[in-house]
Amino acid sequence: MTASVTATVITVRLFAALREQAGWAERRLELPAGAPAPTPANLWRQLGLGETLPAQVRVAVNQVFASADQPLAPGAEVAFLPPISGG
Amino acid sequence: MTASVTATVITVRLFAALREQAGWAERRLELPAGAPAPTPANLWRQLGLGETLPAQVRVAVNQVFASADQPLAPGAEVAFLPPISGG
Amino acid sequence: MADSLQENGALQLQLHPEPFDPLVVLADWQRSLAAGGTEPAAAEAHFIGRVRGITAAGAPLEALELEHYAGMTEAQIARLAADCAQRHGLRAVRVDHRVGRVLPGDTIVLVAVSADRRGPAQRGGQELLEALKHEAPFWKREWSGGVGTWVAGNTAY
Amino acid sequence: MADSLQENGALQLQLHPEPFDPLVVLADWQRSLAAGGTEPAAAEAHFIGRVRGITAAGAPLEALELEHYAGMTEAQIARLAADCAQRHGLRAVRVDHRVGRVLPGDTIVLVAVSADRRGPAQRGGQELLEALKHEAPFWKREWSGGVGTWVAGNTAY
Repeated sequence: MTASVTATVITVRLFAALREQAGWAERRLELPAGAPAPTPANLWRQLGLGETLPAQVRVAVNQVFASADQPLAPGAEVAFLPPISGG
Repeated sequence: MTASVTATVITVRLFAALREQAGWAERRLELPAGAPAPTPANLWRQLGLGETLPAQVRVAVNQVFASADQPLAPGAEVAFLPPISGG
Repeated sequence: MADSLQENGALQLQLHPEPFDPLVVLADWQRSLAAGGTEPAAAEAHFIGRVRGITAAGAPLEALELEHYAGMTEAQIARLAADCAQRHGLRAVRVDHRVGRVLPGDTIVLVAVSADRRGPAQRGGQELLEALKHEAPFWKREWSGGVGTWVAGNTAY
Repeated sequence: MADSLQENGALQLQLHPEPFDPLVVLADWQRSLAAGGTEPAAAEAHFIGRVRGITAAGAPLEALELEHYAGMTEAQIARLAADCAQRHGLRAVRVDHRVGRVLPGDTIVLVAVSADRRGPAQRGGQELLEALKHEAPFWKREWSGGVGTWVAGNTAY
């Protein structure tokens, strides 16, 4: 019966240099029910990570690379990934 | 003092299908001293291996790939190599 | 795709928090493929990458720290391997990658593929390594003189 | 060139009249390079070729017979390896090749190279394998149904 029961919950994760610059690794956002679905690009600004998402930062939604402009479904896990350097 | 002491000795070797077609693997030729130096192409015909050396047969002189038209020095080892199929 | 490759045993993937010996991994992999009862593949290509003793800036490297995105990294490697296997007609793929603190000289990555011909094995292995370097979520931090520096991008091919 | 590569231990070459295990060879090679005291190379590429169970014509293969030109084959491989090492800046090269009667599934060739970067290691190993296939004196005869047939040329890349 409370607002939080039907709130849209989104988990945001940061990695490597982005995590260290922001000072946090994971946030759980509760957005008011009925509000328009946020996009990763919205959240980037909303969380104070910067004005616009830099081109070299990639987005994953539910652990798959995704567009920064796709509306997020409730329960989504969004990750912002700095340039990859593996192998 | 005999002719053979100063004769030009050339060893000819055949491999794989060429060896089997000819029925021999190695011949030691003694060419008269003072005769013009033979080339691998000359020897191919002289040994009855064929009229002209086929394009796909490669020549090695002293175990290094060589031209079929180079004059052979005394003591040379000439090999006729059918198409390579290694690895 | 990723699922089918992993289900039929054609993709083996492991992330290692501790040092691993790539030749031991390869021996296990070959044994497990042979246990499947099929004839050994006519062509097998391997690549081993090791940590250099110097940083990108040329200073002595103490260690490399490798961060990954647990869950996504594995899933993404499986997708990349499945795509590559399909494109090149690979028979089997093995990928091993270090995570955590890795010392100079340690193996950081092993990519092994098998195929019916040498071209697909070599090209497939090469392509999968490039895909891992650019599309699998790993991040390197170089430690030198007690200071850690995140590496932006990869070394030249 | 060939001499200097072999003298400083950067080329190891062996022809095997009996079956060999490529991973055992690789372990020996890595140990011998490590014994030199230098840091392990950042990049290592291997290729293993095995005998197929069917002939070029599609019949079941009993065995492959591999003839070579003792002396020239070794010298020629050393020259090819030295050229390739120089062109790609390879640190070390290892080549193993079977001769004689080789059974389906047996390893026929191993080419391993090390370098400071992945591109040279992969390209160098690939190029050396092609060079061996076309420029090192080996001849294959396929035995099937008791009949031996000389193979003209190589399988498609």
